[in-house]
Amino acid sequence: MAAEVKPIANTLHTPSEEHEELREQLMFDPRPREELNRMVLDSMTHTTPRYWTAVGVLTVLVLTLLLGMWGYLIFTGIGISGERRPNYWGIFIVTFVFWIGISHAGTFVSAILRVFKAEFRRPFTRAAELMTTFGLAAGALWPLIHLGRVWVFYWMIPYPNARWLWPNFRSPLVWDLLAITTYLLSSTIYLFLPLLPDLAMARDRTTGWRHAIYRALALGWRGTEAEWARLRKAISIFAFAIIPVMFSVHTIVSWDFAMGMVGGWNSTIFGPYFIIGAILSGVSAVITILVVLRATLKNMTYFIRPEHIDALGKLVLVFSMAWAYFFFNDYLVQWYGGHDVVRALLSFHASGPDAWIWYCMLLFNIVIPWLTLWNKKLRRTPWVMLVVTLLINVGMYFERYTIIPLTLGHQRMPFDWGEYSPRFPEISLALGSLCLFMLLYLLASRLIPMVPVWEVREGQEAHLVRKVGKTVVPTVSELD
Amino acid sequence: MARRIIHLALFKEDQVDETAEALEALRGMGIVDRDISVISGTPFSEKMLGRPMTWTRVPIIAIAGAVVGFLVAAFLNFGTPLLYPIRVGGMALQTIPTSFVIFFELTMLGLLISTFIGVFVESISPSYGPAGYDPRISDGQIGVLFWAPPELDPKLHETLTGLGAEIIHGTETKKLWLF
Amino acid sequence: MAEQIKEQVNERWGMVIDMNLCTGCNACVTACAMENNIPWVGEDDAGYGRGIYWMRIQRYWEGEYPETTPSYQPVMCQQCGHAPCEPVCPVFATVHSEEEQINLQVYNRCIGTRYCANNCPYFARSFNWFDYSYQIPEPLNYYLNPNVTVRRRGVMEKCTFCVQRIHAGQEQAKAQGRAVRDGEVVPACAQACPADAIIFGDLSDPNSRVSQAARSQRSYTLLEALGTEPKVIYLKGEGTYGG
Amino acid sequence: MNKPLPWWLRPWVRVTAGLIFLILLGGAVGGIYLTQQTPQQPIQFPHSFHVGAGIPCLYCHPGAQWGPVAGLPTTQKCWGCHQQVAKTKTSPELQKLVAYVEKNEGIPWVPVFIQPDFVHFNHRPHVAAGVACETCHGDMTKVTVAEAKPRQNMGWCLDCHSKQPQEKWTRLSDCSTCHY
Repeated sequence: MAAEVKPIANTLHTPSEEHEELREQLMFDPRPREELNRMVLDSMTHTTPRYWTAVGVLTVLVLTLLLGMWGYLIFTGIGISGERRPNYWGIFIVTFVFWIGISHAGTFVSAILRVFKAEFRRPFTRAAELMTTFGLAAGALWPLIHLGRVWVFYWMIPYPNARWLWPNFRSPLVWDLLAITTYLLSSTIYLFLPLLPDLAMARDRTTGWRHAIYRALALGWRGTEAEWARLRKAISIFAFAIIPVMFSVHTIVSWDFAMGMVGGWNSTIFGPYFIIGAILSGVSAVITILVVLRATLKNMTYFIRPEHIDALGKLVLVFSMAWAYFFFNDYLVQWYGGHDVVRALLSFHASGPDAWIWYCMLLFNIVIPWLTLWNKKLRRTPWVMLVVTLLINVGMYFERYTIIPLTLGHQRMPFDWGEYSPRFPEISLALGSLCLFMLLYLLASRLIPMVPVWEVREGQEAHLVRKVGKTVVPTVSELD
Repeated sequence: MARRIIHLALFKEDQVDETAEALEALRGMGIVDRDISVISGTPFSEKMLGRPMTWTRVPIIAIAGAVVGFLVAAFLNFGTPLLYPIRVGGMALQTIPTSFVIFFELTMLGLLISTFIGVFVESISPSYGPAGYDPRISDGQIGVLFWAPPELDPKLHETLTGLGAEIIHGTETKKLWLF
Repeated sequence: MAEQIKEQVNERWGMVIDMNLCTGCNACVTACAMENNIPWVGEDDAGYGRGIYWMRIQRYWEGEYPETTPSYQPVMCQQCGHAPCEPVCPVFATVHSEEEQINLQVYNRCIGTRYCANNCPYFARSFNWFDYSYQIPEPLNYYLNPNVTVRRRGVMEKCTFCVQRIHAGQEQAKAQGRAVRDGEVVPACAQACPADAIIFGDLSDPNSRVSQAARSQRSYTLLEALGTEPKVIYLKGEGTYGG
Repeated sequence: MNKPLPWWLRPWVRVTAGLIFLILLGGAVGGIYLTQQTPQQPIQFPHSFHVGAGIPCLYCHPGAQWGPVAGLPTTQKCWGCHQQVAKTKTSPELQKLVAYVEKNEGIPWVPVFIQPDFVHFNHRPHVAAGVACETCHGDMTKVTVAEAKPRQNMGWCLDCHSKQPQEKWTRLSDCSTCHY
């Protein structure tokens, strides 16, 4: 055994290697709550010139690339994009699906792991939930951006009006509107509820404008038994209810395509295929964010450890496999069905002028994760994970690109086959929404306690190291 | 009713057992559970401290909200085509399969929003337990708030400090929220 | 009362295109553009694939160069009885008319999601990428047909079977207290066709010229397997000119 | 307490914010008010007097009987009566009419009841169905210069259409009846 060769001085803390890992992931080096509070508050108030430069640059980019370009788009027309017959949807919808996909994993990591009582989730649920909210904020812009007449978008909202007209409740786009609204509201609340005790913590330790904000947001939280009981109840309602909502949202996004009569879209597997893809890209984005937070935010090396990234990396590997299965399923069934249009379309994906996108998609979503993520060492190397997860997200972007413009361009009337190439305004808007996401996250990282301190503490207190037989195993005493 | 004084006994983070003992002792002195309130920075369940279960209206409000959401969905799906009979030719205005989507989304929306409303309303509505707060609570300390008649004072002091608590007499209720 | 009975009769307007007669001369396309205020999008945009056509002549080449033969087919909105574009519109901007049994596009209701265009298997829909009406120089705006809305930017448009002409015909007939006669309502394309390849009329009247033509053994509809029930019926050509 | 007030509590900040809000609100209200004004007409035509004198609406707006547009009276139509009216020579308002006649010009009336471009309204079926003019245009015995009635929107059209017999409703609610 490895432990036996080690010098005596270390034996106290290393009974065996495996056990050590477990301790790391569950944070078995508890620190007093006071210190944790100070660390988290420190990370919020600590700003460097580099931070302000980043905020400044991102603000300028958001103002020009996103808002400026959007204003130009509204005043000129959708024509400044590269869309043309037959590709009526392009980067706009690709980016929309991408962001909605990203926003899924926040809830997935937080709610599903909470329901399954996966203890390693504790330090990074907040970071993941924030990603959901901001991903949705960036994503919900796109249905508006892509509208030809955005100034009358409210005609999609059901309300009694002078025109005697209601929206068409059988249109997938109206479902989309309702589903995204539901998801945005509920994920924001889901972010806010577990934040209450942390806001109270921040309220007690700040002055000035911060104090005013936290006091208003903490709703007079004191930590009484009634408050905790209420919070526990609400969080458990949310954790259970938000999972079907999350599934429904991306299913409905997939129905925007699957409900259509377009060859290659009309597929019953699209719902689960999109969900798996969303979770794959979302969990990868969580890893990306955790790696960045760990490297840039003060004191985060204590809360976010390579072991967490390792655990999430395993999830990514599983979802990459599941995605590959669904991808295979979608293509095999459609191809075997033998419909001329669909067959031509599928071979066009793999051999047309934009086939490199299709191959990159397979490379980034299947080959690279499968080659790297099986290895524990690689999974625990933050920069490797950063690269791999970024590539997976690029691959998922390509997946949506394949599904939307590449499929639309090769439909039933050969006279109307056409290619699509994005133009600068679209790319600028897409980059602008990425900047918006980063800017919101950057600002929030200094306003919102990035680590749910009370949850971490609850976990640390709940894990008692017990000896069963010859090994030491951690147990989770049931708190609920 | 004689004017009772609010006491706050602060225990350190790891003194959960002592807190439970202190609560036992207070009950032994004749202070009823209704006059005691425990505040803490980490969630301890009532069972751990041997306290009566608290009860919340949040689930009921949530279910009521879900019902409201369902009814709104029913109105949108089947009510609006009846009230505003615009002919859109050929298309069935009221279809059951597609209505499921609206029913699901709005029921969930109702459920989740009303859960939050429940938490919000219960948070800002006045509570009848002993009020009081100390910023050290959010440092993980456990506070036992209780009303006690003045004659018990010396006895209290002795018992609670014996268990390792720090006692603050007559904690003032600081304004913790907007109003 | 005759007036009362006429209210309940649903006309079912339809079109027959004889591919034996079509020469692919594009007269219909031009007439359509003039009648319906179809904007001129400019050379660059048209070349980019944004030309707005309510109908167009699809041309395919058969054989290897130099032994190639062209085949033509005029395609416009097929006015599907079971239209894929209709249910997907979130705001009821494209609906089925129970009165004329055609698909309508309500320009002022359209918010420009372009979902209908994606879902149209015939690619019969065109989108107003820019505000083209502002590009018409001053005296030239008199060419615009006042009976057809000039579309603004960001809305979808498509062939309407010249619904303004249908309405005018119905109005005239009603003012004179009679039913619409066969051949009284003629859309611009049928009017302009030099070969008389396009026949328009009421399919619900079995004696109308269009009904008789539609009963031909050569008749077929585009992408019939999709079950869209088009109102435009093609008569298969013998290969002389059309396809 | 000598602590300086935080910036958002300082009086000048609040006054400035209030002023900006008031200016924006005033601009919005004023803008909306201006769009609701009846346009200036070349002659202050007294509808009340003419209708009161028993002249039917269709005499001056005859297009309503047979077509979509009701039409506005030409100089000749006005002059046909007014050359025999004594007041034409005295009234300063009618001198404008005389001027148009002498210059042989049409009167540039400003249409008041306008439908947007995408609405194709036809007077004929409405008149044929016996809808009185004042149902939509208001009681003209009470106004001088024609005033547009506000809120004549789609719901207003449909409100009347929906009261028609059931068998007509299919056509009257069809989108293509007005929009094409």
